[in-house]
Amino acid sequence: MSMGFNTIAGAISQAITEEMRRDANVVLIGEDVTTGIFGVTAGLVDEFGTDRFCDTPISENAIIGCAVGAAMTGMRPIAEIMFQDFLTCCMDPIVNQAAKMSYMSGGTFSVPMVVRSPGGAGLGAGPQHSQSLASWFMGVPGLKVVSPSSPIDAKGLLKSAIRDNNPVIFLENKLLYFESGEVPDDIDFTIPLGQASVLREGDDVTIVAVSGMVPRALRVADELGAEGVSVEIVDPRTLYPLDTETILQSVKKTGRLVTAEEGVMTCGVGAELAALIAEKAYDCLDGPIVRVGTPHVNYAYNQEMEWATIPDEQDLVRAVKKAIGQE
Amino acid sequence: MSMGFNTIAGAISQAITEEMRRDANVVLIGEDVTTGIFGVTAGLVDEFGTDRFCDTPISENAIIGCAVGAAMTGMRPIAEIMFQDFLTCCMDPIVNQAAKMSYMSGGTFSVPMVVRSPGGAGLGAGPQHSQSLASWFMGVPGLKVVSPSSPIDAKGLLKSAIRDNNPVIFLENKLLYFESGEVPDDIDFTIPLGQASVLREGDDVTIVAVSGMVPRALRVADELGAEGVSVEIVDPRTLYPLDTETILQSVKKTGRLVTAEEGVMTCGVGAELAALIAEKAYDCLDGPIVRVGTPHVNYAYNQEMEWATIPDEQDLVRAVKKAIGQE
Amino acid sequence: MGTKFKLKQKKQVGKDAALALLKRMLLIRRFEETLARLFADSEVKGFVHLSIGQEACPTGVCAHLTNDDYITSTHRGHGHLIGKGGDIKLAMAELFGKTEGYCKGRGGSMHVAAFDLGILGANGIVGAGLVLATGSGFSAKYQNNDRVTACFFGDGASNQGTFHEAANLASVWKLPILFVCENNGWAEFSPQSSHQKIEKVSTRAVGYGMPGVTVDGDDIEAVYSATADAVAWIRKGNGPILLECLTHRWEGHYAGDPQPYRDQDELQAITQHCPIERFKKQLIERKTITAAEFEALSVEVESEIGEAVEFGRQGTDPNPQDFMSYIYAD
Amino acid sequence: MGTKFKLKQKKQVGKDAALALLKRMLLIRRFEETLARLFADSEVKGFVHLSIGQEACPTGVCAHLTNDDYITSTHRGHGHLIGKGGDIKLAMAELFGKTEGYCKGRGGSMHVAAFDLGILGANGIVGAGLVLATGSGFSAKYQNNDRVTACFFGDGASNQGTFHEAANLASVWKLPILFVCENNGWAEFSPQSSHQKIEKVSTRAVGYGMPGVTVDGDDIEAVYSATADAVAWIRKGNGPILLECLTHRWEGHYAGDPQPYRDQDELQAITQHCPIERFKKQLIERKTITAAEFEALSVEVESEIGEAVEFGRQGTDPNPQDFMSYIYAD
Ligand SMILES: Cc1ncc(C[n+]2csc(CCOP(=O)(O)OP(=O)(O)O)c2C)c(N)n1
Ligand SMILES: Cc1ncc(C[n+]2csc(CCOP(=O)(O)OP(=O)(O)O)c2C)c(N)n1
Ligand SMILES: [Mg+2]
Ligand SMILES: [Mg+2]
Repeated sequence: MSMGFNTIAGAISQAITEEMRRDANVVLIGEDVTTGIFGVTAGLVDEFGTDRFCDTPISENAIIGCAVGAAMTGMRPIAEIMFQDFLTCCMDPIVNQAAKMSYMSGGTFSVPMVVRSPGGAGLGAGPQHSQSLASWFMGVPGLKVVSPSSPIDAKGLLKSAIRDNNPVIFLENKLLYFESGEVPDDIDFTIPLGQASVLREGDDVTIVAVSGMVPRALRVADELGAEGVSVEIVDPRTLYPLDTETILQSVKKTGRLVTAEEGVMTCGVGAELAALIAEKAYDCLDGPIVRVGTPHVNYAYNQEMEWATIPDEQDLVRAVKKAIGQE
Repeated sequence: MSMGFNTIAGAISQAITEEMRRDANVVLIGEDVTTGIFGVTAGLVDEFGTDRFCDTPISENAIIGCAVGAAMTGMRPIAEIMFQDFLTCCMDPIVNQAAKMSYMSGGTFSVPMVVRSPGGAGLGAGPQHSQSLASWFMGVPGLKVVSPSSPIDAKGLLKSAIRDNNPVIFLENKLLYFESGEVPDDIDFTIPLGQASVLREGDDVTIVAVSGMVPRALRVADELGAEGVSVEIVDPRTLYPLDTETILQSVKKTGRLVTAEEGVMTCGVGAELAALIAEKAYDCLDGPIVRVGTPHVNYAYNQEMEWATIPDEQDLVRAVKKAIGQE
Repeated sequence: MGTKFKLKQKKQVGKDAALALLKRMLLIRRFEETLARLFADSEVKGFVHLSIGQEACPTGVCAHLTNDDYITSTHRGHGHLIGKGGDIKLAMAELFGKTEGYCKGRGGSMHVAAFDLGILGANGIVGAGLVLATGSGFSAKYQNNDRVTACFFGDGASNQGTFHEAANLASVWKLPILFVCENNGWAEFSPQSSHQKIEKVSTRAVGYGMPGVTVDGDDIEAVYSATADAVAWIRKGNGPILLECLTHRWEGHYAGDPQPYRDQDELQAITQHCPIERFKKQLIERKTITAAEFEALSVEVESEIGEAVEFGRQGTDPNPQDFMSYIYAD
Repeated sequence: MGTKFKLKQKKQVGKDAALALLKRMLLIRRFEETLARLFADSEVKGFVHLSIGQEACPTGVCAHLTNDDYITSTHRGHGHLIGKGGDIKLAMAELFGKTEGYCKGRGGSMHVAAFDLGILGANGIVGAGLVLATGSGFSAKYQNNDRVTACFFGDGASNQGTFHEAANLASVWKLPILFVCENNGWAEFSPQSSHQKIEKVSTRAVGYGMPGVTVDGDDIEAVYSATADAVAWIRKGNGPILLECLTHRWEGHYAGDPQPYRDQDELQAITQHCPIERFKKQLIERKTITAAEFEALSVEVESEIGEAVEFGRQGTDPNPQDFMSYIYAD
């Protein structure tokens, strides 16, 4: 497989370009997508034109509603919501329309669409521009939820999401946009939804890390490895459907679980993972399941306070020590 | 304490009446609240007039936004959203405004308001009129979340919610509205937010049951008691802040946990409870934590199919047996 | 800014068209009356919203649509479904919650949808159909076919933010959408005067730079004629139009609603607006049809309804354990 | 339907008022210019949206409000805060993320709020302030005081569903709200023509049975005069008004935005609209003030800004571990 080198932002742009070339029914709509606040899709309009690459008014409800209606009538729209926080402005078309349409119509309609939206704190953008809301969507039957942490995953998963016949919530991370790595050039390269990836093998403890927490977990694994603690890192990549097999296998092997997400922990991704293990692998557990994530608070504008809130390497180390009984 | 007998609907109406008499800043706004689809607040307008008891246009966003703005300027509004499914139409004012206002303003503003909204399936109302969405709100810092299962709790908790200086999401259950029980007449009677109630003591297994699942759990406890399985039932009543003390104590005693909620389980209330125990009482567990709730599906219009989806006594019995290793 | 849209003089329809319109209206009327009984008898469950008295609007509008055109509908969706050519057997089966139903019993009254007929579904969320319509409008425009989307919504729905966002987007993008406001003067238990300070919803069109017109929605020829003009204009690529049809809701908001909030005298007199009686009378006066022809039509409809009820009643119950199906598409 | 609202002839202001307005505009201008530098130097972080060029609107509107009146604001909120009498020291401290700031460093640029001044907060969610305004309007009406809420929003925000819901609710309930659309012709990188098919946002008022007027928003006397009329009308209990102020955004959407999407000639010429220069010139021509008086004012403002920056810079950093505070009120 021929490889290039790209950022996550670049990989997303590549995935969109390739899929738009491949299938004329793929279109992209959203606020200022031709330019892009983060520049992810900047310039693509030059190739695809304003019929397929559409800046919309500030109307999140109509953006998603339009995508749903278009998907029901033969298109494969990608809708962009500029910040995950703004998903609050279009929950109805996502939750009650896109997610339930196939079911409500007894399978006669399907809604092949993708909602792309960046989340995550760390930019001093304050409480309304920093949230990570993955868990809401995980709990909505009918949606798939994807959350990549590397350029190759971003590209492969986005291509699969676009080709999927269901509404897929594709959650990006602002701080990760400019992380770079190898990305296959092959236009047929995809990564199936629903497959976790074991990023690092280890024996003592499993960290299931999501999105922005993945690079942090990898750094911690190095650090702890030096201390003789062998950490296995699993990135679910797709949050729904979750690859429970891979996760169970890992925890059965290590006997210890730390979950790591950037969003608020209450009813979050980590809660779901903990519940999964507490039910299905309870007898393999050798220690408490420890969650790492944002405590039950908002992100401050003040950047030091913001960073004190965002879960980081220190939090991960503390959690691992607790999980392995080295508190 | 002098006691009357009332339904949950009646207890809610009483709580509103008493608090509106007590404090002129309490007002109620919502769609057709003077009549009420479920009749909960029917007739109250006669006492309080249309200045305080306000039917609104169909504009969920404005209803909640209005309540937030009113709460910021000295009122204590109660906003009604007719079905929990319609909360999708006003997530921004709940999540980004009401919940974050105190924090964003460094504590200079507070938002003392209540959002009342009924959830739950079982009326053949189809996928868009049957959801229970508690867990979304549990995960939003700044909100309190209440979910009563009896008339006395409904009254006592709603009164506390109205007097609370924070936005409280008060989740009712359609099928429970006409369950009846004793209700104190004393206008000073309240139940503090954040206190669970142990509805039945037992030694073998704890069921933490929420809202519509409480009566079902109580029936199952009777049934299993006859078989010699001693079930403890805890109703958290307030879902945020959660009374983790009471729940931990119970599970430490019984060593087994079954969670019971009506909503979809993925990232749900049960997930949070399981994570809590798997972290804090891991070493007291004698069996797997088993979740009961709606699987990852929608509620069908067809009522038999709908009831096959809604978690019931059978599901609870199965879960308890699994938790105590009697599968 | 392209051609200006002007409503032409109302035209009288010929015999064939008249009979087709009458039949469609009668089908809706009898379907709903039958449903009211089935609901009262607990044969049909859930929340059921009837279109009795409002038959002219879906009938007159959909008469100008082909199977390739789209509609989006509301909680009060049976009239739209039947107007657009929906099979009343499959509709009835859906209301009985059967596998043969349009949605295999999953959707029921508030969600009936028909892919082949471009019916994007009734909708339990007031105002949701408005934004979905921008999507089918987008598809049609992008694919450069001449399909039109008729987007039905009520006076109450016109206060939802979705109305505003959809109307604005449609006008900016010149989408081929006919926004059809069925103004029956009520949103549940609230009269129009309590929920908006305008008399005509069509007034709002100006805020989107879109033509807006109001017609007597109980006059089938007025609706038919206005839609003919509007759809022709839209198919030419001129963008959306807002057509308001003033009509009357004879029954409660939902089947079983006793309507204590309504003026009883007004309710008594409401049948004077009957779009079917009015049209029938005119047609007979004009000698377009005879009373006997109308009778024959009634009998035909009656028997079709009877068959539909039997079809529905005899349908197959879905296996309750099959609730995982259709949550995800393959 | 009560009195009809009509805009009266624009009036010229006297010396004291003129100096007060000038000073307020200068404060906004220098505050923003200073901020742009502090941002470029990374002393101030986050997303910062500047009001340079748009000073007349918040100044002219808020001149008619007392501390008891309310305003709701937007992401571009510094002008509104200063217009309403906000303390630039506390504002600057907030932008430095300090404990002394209006929000103790938690809110920052997009969330500055001031309880005592009835400033219900800048808002990071476009359109959210519109629905919040109905709430302060409701309070005032219910409490039967004569407080008015000025609700600021942009041309872009006027496409949000919240605009529609708020305008409709306010008009149905006759709430004492002045909806102030600051139409600067841009929503981020999108020109108005691409996001709505109307030229004047005030056109939309008719859809709510509400008066709507448009003024030159870079002419402080026009804004001042129109607001005087509007606020008086609103205080009399006549309900809401939509006032549109046409203005110009000189800078990028946010501090640091290089604006490749904008016509460079237009940008070059944009200072001709300067509300401060225009007003100053007129005042001097009319001999209401002298050039020296203006200079003195500038110096005064310059020094206040300097003090504010020092105050902000020297403020106390909140303890990062104190992030649990203020999430819940007691
Ligand atoms: C988002 C949402 N809010 C409220 C409701 C409850 N509801 C159902 S129908 C209705 C009234 C609709 O009025 P209108 O749009 O005029 O339609 P009509 O019933 O008159 O046909 C309401 C409030 C709903 N289904 N969805
Ligand atoms: C709900 C929501 N959608 C999108 C954005 C991103 N955004 C911030 S400002 C802005 C443009 C606003 O335009 P306008 O209302 O005209 O105000 P202006 O910036 O011109 O002052 C956008 C799209 C947001 N903050 N909130
Ligand atoms: Mg109506
Ligand atoms: Mg603007």
